[in-house]
Amino acid sequence: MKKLTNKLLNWLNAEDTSVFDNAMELKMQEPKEEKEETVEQRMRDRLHIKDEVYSESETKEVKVLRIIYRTLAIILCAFIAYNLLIAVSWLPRTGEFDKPVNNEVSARYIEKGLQETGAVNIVTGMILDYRAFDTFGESNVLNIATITVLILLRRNKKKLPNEIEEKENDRLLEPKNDVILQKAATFLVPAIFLFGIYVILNGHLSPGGGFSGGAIIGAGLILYVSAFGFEKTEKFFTEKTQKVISLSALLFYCLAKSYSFFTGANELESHIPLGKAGAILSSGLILPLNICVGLVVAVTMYTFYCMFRKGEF
Amino acid sequence: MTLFQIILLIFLVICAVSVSFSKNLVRSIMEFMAFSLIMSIIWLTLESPDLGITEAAVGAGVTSILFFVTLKKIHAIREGNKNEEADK
Amino acid sequence: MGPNLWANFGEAVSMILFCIGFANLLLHKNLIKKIIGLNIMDSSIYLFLALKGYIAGHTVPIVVDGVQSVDAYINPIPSGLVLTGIVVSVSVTALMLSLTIRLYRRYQTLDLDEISKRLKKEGL
Amino acid sequence: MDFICNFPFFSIMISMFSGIVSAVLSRKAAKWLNLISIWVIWFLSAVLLYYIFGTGEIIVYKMGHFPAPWGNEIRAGLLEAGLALFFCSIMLLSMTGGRKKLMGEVVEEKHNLYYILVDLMLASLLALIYTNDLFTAYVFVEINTISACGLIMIRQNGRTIEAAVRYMIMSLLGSGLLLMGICMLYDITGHLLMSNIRDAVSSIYSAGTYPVPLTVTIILLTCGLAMKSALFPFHTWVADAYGYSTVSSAAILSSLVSKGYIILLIKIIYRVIGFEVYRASHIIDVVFVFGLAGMIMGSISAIRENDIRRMIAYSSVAQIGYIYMGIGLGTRYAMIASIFHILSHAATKSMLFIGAIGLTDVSKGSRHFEELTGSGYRHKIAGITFAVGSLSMVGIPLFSGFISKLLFAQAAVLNTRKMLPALIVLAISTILNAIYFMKTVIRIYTPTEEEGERITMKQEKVYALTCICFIALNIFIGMCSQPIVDWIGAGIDMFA
Repeated sequence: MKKLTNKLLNWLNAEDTSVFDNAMELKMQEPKEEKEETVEQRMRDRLHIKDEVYSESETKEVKVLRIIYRTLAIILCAFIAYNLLIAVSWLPRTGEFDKPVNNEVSARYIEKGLQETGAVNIVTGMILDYRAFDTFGESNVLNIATITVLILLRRNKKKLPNEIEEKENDRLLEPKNDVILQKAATFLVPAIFLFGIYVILNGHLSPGGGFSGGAIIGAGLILYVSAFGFEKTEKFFTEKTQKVISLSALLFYCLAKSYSFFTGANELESHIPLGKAGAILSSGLILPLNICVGLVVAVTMYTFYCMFRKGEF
Repeated sequence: MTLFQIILLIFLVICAVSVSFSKNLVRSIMEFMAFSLIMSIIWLTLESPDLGITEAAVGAGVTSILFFVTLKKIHAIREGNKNEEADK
Repeated sequence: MGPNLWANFGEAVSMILFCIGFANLLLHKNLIKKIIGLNIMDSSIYLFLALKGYIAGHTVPIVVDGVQSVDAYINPIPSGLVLTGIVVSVSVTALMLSLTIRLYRRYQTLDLDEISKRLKKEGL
Repeated sequence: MDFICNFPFFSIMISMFSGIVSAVLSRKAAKWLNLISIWVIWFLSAVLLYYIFGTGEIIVYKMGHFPAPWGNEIRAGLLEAGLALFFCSIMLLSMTGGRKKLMGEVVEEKHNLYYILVDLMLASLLALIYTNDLFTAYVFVEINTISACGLIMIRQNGRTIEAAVRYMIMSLLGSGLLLMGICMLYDITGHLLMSNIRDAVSSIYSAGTYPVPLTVTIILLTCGLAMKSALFPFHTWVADAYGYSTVSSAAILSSLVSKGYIILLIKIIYRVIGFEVYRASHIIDVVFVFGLAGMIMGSISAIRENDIRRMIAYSSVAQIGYIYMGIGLGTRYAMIASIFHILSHAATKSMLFIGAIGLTDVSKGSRHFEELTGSGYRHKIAGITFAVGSLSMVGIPLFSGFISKLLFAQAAVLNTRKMLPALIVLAISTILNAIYFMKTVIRIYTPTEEEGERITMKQEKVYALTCICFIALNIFIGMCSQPIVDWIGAGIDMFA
């Protein structure tokens, strides 16, 4: 037995190749003999066939096939639309109160939302407290989208041999230092930032919240870049800034929500005061979470823009 | 459903169809922007201002900007507005 | 056809928009148009969802003057779901657009059929 | 509540946490964090499985301070805990098996991004397994889709980017349909939590209030998830995506990502729609027919292929067809067979990918069959791994594939109406499987005079260890099939 395992191990390690090789009954394959001409002919045929089959010029059959495909696609869409319309026609009537959607779930959100979450805006209270796991997943969607965009578009520090270098100047077709844009941006950008911050901080009191406010700030940053160029923004926004902001915001989000989930599930006291409803500093974790979400969204939007424009920050 | 909402919804369909039929990429993105904007107004009329703000900032704002930057990168916007051949 | 087609006019429009987006996706060769089609599809679903929460005569779900009655506010759940969905769709759009840019840099075209033809030719 | 009840929540949060932190870590640190977090989750899932076996009760865990219909909820039964354990094992083996290849194929400064993708992928898979809320499932399906796209295009050449585009278009269409189905279901039931939806659906079904919307909803949900899991007519992206991405990605994608969606579909069938309601709708016959078509067409495409990795990719289209055929049979026994096939296929397919990469390494990097001749002698452990995988796929006794085919055949016999087509297609598909897998095995064990590069076990210890683990896992599933089948049956009963 031991001998056999030793043999097997030897064979696996390719140290002694003769153990089982001779025992095999498979026949040694003879090298295929072929004249050079036939080989060349075969290669030529192969290329030729590919050219024939996949030629760029549209043959008649391709056109017919395309027409058939288009008609089939249109018929399919019409069929789906017809079925969906039938389904819609059987659904409960829009705008009426008496239907399955308005049940005890939404009733509790409306009736007790203010007391249980401390948020005046019931929607914010719902997405950041009652259904916070969804929202956490959603900020991770943003995170992972940023990462995929970084993978695709960030320039490598070391050039790969087969990488096509983009030689064009990015601002070639734009007027440089456009006076109208710059003057307008001088007024608009602070106003946009202020509005974005207002929307984020008042997320639990008025319409808006982290997502909309973050997107507004991101749009403001993009306007600033288009007016003044990347030289200005590189001073305060680098790769490190992006990493630090999104890491700290997401980490805080993750830890805060883990704490809240853990205490909630184990019936522990959460020790987070809800504050007086209607004040800025109220509603427990919702305000810091809104700030985190806003930061993540703003940084993500700006990162998308930078990556699309030049592949680095 | 008020008349105003119905008109907006019909506009929405018109925008969506014209995106499909326009020959020019820049124009279709403009139409998509209009689509988003009308959508955000519809959401305002449906008493959901949260959605209206978000769609106006994200859909009509940032998404359209990203589309335009992409068009620039794929040379669909050229100097002198020679867009006709850009839509291959 | 059921009885509620006219009452559900908004939903019907959103379904038609869904199918327009779907047709855009199937019929157009250009990748940018396909992405716009995807966006239209997503938006139409969100419109459908938002209409589900609407109740005629009720107001925005923001507590005013301490009124906390079900008869005063619309259903807040669909708004929250749509808020989540919009952010998902913008991230997906950004990803698709960056894929488009890379594809263009590599093949100088946006037509998926042409790209697969060229791939077959290269025999990679 | 015992402390162990926190484990499902911990395992989701640990992988999320490591995904977030990896962004600032160096390559090595990210690698170790990834490895450690998968091990920790593996351990947690194992303890959880043992605990649930002991108590025999479902763990319902509320996420936050609010009880079920108001807050989120996650739920762990026998099947969920076991699947989490199994998915972790496959993930671990795929990562270790393909690590060396990853070094060569991915730019070094983007390595930590790869580990983020894997971490978040694991988190989303776990969340899909454990969640009890339909909208949460949608959000995590999106995370899963985006990270799968990242895994495809992390190795950047023209092929993978084209494959990623095709994958994204197909699966975004699928998520659109899925979301539409969820919205309609929400409209007619008024709930998003799975248990409440099922109660509402059964009352709707017996009262006959919304028959048309309910049918359309079932069609939308099934179509969306079938599209995402590459059922036959929607499989065009599979060959490029599995064939050209880096090998760990291919193994993870083929064995876990598409399976995650199928698990979600099974959860929807049992926990949302209700098995009886689902069986009464005619969509089940359509699923059955497409499953049969997939079994045949996938195998035919695989036979015509000249590239080993594309061949394996097409074979997985055929195997997905098997799973949908089992769902389409519409009995409890067939469902057990489907879930068993999910396990056995996940174990076998990742093993084939890992084995194939070793074979191509010793054949000048070429994946065409001409150059692969005799590679089984040049890289023995890879050859054995590939051969075992092929035998299992063909359905030789002792290996896992045999048991799943047996279960499918038994399930088909029990269903009188669909017995004949199912059995005939099963036989044809097995023969086709045998043709292309045996062809490949004979090819790699045909001796040649040509002396190529040889790789021994001592040169690649980690790889060899991974291969041995894969073989052991496969034989374990094949030999201990009865306990596994019992476990799946108990898990399905816990679903209800």
